[in-house]
Amino acid sequence: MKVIRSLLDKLYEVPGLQRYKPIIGAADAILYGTNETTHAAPHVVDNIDIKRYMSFVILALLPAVAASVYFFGFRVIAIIMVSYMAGGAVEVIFAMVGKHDIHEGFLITGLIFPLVLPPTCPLWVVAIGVVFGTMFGKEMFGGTGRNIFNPALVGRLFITIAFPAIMSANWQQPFDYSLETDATTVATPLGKYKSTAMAGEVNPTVVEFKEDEANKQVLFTSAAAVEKCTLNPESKFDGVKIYCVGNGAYKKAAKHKRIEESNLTRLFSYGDLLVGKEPGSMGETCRIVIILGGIFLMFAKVSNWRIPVSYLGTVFVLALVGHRFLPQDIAPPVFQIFAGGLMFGAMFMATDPITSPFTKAGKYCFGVSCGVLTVLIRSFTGYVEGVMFSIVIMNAFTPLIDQIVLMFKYRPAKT
Amino acid sequence: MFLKKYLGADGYKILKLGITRDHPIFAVGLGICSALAVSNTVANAIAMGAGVTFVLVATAVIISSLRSMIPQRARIITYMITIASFVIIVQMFLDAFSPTISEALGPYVALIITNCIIMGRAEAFYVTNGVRLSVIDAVSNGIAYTYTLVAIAVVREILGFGTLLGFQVTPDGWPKWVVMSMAPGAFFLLGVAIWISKTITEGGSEEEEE
Amino acid sequence: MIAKNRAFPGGYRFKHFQGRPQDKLIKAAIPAMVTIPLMQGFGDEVAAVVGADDKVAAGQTIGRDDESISSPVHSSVNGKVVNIGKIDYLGNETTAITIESDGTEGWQSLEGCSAAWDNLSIEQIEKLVYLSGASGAGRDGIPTGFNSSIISPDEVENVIIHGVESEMFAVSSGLLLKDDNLSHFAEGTKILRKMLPHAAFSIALNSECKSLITDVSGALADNDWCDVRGLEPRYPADYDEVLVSAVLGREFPVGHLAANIGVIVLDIQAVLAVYDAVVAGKAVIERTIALAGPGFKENLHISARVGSPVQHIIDGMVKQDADLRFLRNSCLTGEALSDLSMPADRTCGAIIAVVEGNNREMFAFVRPGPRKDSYSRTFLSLLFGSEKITKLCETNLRGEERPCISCNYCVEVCPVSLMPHLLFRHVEREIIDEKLLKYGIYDCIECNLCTYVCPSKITLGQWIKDGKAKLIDEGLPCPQPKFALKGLEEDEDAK
Amino acid sequence: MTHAITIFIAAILTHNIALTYLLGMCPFVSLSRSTKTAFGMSVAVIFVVTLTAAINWPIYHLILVPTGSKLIYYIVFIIVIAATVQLVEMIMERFFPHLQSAFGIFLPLITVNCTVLAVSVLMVLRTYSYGMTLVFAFGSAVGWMLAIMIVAAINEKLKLVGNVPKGLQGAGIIMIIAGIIALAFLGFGGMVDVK
Amino acid sequence: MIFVPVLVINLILLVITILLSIADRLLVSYGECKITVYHEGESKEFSVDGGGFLLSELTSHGYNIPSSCAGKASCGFCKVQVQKGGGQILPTEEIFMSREEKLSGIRLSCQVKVKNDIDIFIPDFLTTVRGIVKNKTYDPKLRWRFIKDGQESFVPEKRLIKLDPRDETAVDAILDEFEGMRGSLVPILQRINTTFNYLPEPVLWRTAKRLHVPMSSIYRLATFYNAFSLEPKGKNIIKVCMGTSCYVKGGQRILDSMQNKLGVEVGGNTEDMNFTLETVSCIGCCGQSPVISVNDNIYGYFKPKMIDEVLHEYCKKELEKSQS
Repeated sequence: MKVIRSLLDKLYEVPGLQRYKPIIGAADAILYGTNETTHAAPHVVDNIDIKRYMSFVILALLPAVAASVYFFGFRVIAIIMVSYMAGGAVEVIFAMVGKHDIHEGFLITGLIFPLVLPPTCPLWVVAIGVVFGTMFGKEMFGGTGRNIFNPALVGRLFITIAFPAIMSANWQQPFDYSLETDATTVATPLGKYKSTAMAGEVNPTVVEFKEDEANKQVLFTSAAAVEKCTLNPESKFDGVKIYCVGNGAYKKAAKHKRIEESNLTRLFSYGDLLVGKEPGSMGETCRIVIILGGIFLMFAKVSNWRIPVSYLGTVFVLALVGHRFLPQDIAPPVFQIFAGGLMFGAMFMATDPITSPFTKAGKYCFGVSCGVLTVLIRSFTGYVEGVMFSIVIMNAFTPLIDQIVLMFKYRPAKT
Repeated sequence: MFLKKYLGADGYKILKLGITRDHPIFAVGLGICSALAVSNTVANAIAMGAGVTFVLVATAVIISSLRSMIPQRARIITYMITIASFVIIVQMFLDAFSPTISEALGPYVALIITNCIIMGRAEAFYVTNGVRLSVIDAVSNGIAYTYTLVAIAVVREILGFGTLLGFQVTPDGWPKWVVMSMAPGAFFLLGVAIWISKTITEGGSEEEEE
Repeated sequence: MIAKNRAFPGGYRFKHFQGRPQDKLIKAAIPAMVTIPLMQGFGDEVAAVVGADDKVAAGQTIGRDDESISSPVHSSVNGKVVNIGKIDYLGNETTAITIESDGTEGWQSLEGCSAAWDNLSIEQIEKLVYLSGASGAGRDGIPTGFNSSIISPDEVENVIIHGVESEMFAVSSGLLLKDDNLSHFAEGTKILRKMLPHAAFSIALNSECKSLITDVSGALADNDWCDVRGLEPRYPADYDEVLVSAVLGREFPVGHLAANIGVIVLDIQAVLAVYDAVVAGKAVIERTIALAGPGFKENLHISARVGSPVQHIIDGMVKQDADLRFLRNSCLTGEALSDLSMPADRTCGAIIAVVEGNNREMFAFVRPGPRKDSYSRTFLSLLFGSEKITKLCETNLRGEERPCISCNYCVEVCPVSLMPHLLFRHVEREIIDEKLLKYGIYDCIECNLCTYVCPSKITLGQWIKDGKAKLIDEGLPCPQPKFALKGLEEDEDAK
Repeated sequence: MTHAITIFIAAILTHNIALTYLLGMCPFVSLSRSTKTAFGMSVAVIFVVTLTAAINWPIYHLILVPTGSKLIYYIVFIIVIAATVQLVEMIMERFFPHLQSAFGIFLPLITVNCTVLAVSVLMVLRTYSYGMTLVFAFGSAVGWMLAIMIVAAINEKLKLVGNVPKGLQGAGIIMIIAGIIALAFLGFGGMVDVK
Repeated sequence: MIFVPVLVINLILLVITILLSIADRLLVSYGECKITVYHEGESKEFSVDGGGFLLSELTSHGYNIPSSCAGKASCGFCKVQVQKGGGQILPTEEIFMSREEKLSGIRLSCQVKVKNDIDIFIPDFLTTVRGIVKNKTYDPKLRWRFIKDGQESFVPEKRLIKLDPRDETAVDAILDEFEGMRGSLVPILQRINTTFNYLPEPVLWRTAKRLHVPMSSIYRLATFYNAFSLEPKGKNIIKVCMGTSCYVKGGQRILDSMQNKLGVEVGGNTEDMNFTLETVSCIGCCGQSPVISVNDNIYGYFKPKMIDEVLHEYCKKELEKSQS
């Protein structure tokens, strides 16, 4: 250890390396911590520092990384490496030009960014995305702590819009080791739901099959819906394709005498969604570890519970109400919460303290607005997933929300 | 250098500064709307640039020659009517010779009227200077505006469509950066362009000081 | 009698720090030389009433000024005045009297003291309290007829006596109220009540020391003017601003003293001093000082003569091999003692020795840290609440200064519900205007807790202090509270 | 009714006049330094845009089309806009002095704001009916307000926390912010469509 | 049929013109308003037609309020204290005001519309302008700040008021020339300025005596116009513009290098009395900023490296003059 120490000390002295001081300093700080002491009162300070603060986010993300490696293979590691290298290069260049320390925030951006990418994403797209995100989302505003938008999401948004063909078409089926099947390209649960719901009836009360309706499709979103539906005993269901959301509806429908097994398809099961056997972005599929990671962060006081709770709550309530009246457009609540990147976004990205409001009321407002926007974009626009859009939009609104909250909080007292 | 001879020292100076340091878009921040909106393809950019340059020059001639006759109170309205008339000419010209470009530019041709460059130059320069200098200034601003537009358009067209002036220039497998042909691409490119140009001019002036 | 806990927002609980003083009291030897500053804590500097080479006895008044608001100071040893001169004391230039001790223990008692204090008139008691110097306790002093506080005794509505050890190192109230002292304390409280007949008394004690609360409320059982309550020992519970609102539910006059709304805040030692003065005629010549922090061989309390050099008090108690920083009274707000020959005056409650953490720690930020205290729950230390695993305490900054990330820790801990990071940002960017006033910069009580918890290592407390100074430069002083204040004219007259 | 709602939502979210059509950029850059001025300006813009569209529609359809002078509609529009602004300023000053001091001072700046002319021109190009024109004009102006208010608030925050590179300060960083917001607003794509 | 559009457009123009002029008549009239001005310890009242801006009304009634942007709220010079009837401060003014100024009711007179009776206080020119000249520093925020209590305020230095007999005749000659003409103070001062190259104080006292004009009003004029100077001046006067747009575009850098080149501070003269260096708040060429002027010649788009060129030019001229 002393060898490294003396090496570092020597490196500081080398005249040619003065430009690379930020790199040496960063390595030094990570390896050895600081020897600075307090100058004035308080003479003793808390042990928390930004490095540990940020490393806890990474710690909370590690299970998700492990899950994605498990489900999508070692390519995930390559993607993460590319992300760290490309983004790190931008960070280092800006640190060298701006002559400031390398800040720790990049550690998170570099890891979160690959986790929201599709597993089939080409490496050069990863590099473009992370470079754009770090540069335009963060460094141009002055670096960590000074950014307005979540850099990882800015990068992801950019490549989503720039390369729609690459980013939204190819979703890899997670490896299911029990089935021993090869990787296949399929749609995400949200995509499946959207296309099926658009093509046929959703939760009809009466299903009838007429001769002229070839390839009729019906979608049941819950066991209760199957129950409610009067499966007309007179009708034949041979030509009707019946899709079910979740195991409950599937089993209920399968029990029915008049429905043939061959006509019945289960879109996905909630269990698979939770565990991560459904396709999706690399890090967001295994919801159970994400929830655990998120709760861990909240417990550690690194993230605040207000945003995820209000975000998920709003999505749930809106979907509950919306699904009742517009089942064609709005997916059922539990499905909405577990599908797509919502859980990951709510737990790890919306909670970013730098880009979300710092006032309490503002946090609720942020969460609720994110929820509304997510449901809106998922249900009514051409995009299947709305989490990243809604979070970036709300990032933009954050200063305005804070200003308005402060205006009310510090209203001049009436005299 | 023969330019200097033809234009005279002051005219040459105005021409040079208009293109470099007093660049209407970078230095003064005028005319950003159309610089963003029509720089998606090079053809549009050239058409727009030519249109704006034409209107600038024509306005410069009219305003600077009539400058003593324009009543102070009706100044802005006079400029507007003058500019609008020439814009109509540009619109008619485009309609007649290149309907595709005219359609692509859409309402932005009409919006040359409110292009801040023309109004700004009229208010700041043409009312106080003679015809010769005004025309030089108009040309220099028109050139500056056009080359910026074209420069941005080249990047946007190559990245966004893979073409240059309609000819394919990228290999077949080239993935198109769709975002570049949309509004955000324009914002980002112009932002970066402003950054680069400001850094260059500031660096330059610092060198001069030394 | 035991009123229920009232809470204040924010605050932070410092638990089980290494070097917390034990409930053990020793007596320091009489120092060879004492230096007694003529301005100690509350009040103005007093005039010396002895000359050089005068012989003085312990407890003899050596400085007194009846005109301005002040309380007398006494020689704390028997001996001879060797010098009267200016010294640089706690950043101010103060006149101090240096006395050479002859080493004898005894002290001269005040005239008119009586164990049967009930028979003394109020004036006699006030005189004793004033002459003993006990009236100089607290931030506002104890009002007597002798100009010892900015308000007169009749104007006092509430007296708060607190023994909440909210700092990581503070004098233990358990020790101060041990054995006989408990009854002395009760007597002292009654004496104070006699002096301040219109005042309601509140005694706030550490809510975790249940037995102490029962003992004290038992000792004062039949007095309905006094209530004893427990207060959670969250820092900064013993600040006047916090106590007034937490104990009384009254609004504190921002920018003024508690006395301006008729509240007197005292600590336990002050009450004991009142008892000593009235019953035993003993002036404030001794202080119980906690020797806290990991720099001491043994952490205990020491009873030392006022004016003893710090060096003398800590002599032989300090670990030799460590690089230490000595602090006065508090780790969070106290000054570092650069010169150990400076005296410990009668406001000194603790001498803290912390280790200078100027050595690097391998992989500091990834260590689990079972002994690292943190407001965040990112260290294992939160699992070990037991006294056996104590938290480390050293001056290492433990991280580099970084831009604020709005983690809101400072907002959560702020005991007066400010947004320190918001104020910091305005001051940092030189936006010094009404906005700062609007965001309540003058409400800050400078407890430095925000600086303590900040993960970005921003010295928020200092920035806010600077902001206040800059605001005053800009001509925006603290706005006057909307309610009537007491004692302001006297205060101005004194100036 | 649904059509009106569609136009309104489109004008604010999917076809935002600032973020999609990139119009009104000069005041967008110069006035987005503080939320107070941005608010004053955008309220004035909402008022003027709606009013001028309301005046220009009948002029176009009742005077210019019947007389066959469609060609000169740019000139007519711009004159009408300039005159209206001046008139409004006078009326405001006479009858609503409070409004005048809050929003009226921005009125002279609006004459050369391309949003105003663009809305009138677009209303002609898209052949909206009178009611639709009003909805469209109001929605466009509200969309512009939304955009400038967001950017103004971000700018004020950057004043406190930002550390923008020197060359990028001012117009540059506003372009970047607007770009990212425009990127995010693309998420509304496909929600509603305008012809 | 090409005439139809022309006809239509003329018709529309006509209608709009009529509408506007009617509106002008009907709407923007506030009747007669009384303006009370406190200035130099005196108060004066006059009535004006409402609707105009305070700046123009004051100027037309003989108060010289310095303003270099002519009412566009961009120079921030025309500050007066409105004591009554000015209405709310406008956002356009706020950027020019310090906090104390806002509180004490200072307004930009070019932004205050006269709608009712107005009481205003015009701060004393002698203290403020001279104070600024004395400070010789340029700070957009500070430039019109009132001298606060306790700060050193301007006290005219007691100087020997004595006139050289040679000068006396020169002054008398000028004064004789204008004998009996009203409102001739400015031309007289101009003449004095050209004769002496500055306005020597004894000469001014003499002028005041002869014209029966209070010295303060002479001072006001003398300090208001940039052309006049109370200090001895060099033969060529270099003025570096420090108006907002020039300042932004590097006026300070030019000023600094100019000071280095000439070896004088602002307001100082070179040893050979060839040049005087001054700053000026605006010479009305904001389009060519940064601008300097030497005598009456304006050098736009000025750069520090052009200094040598310009200085040489004038040195040469001086040389030629002295030779011939």
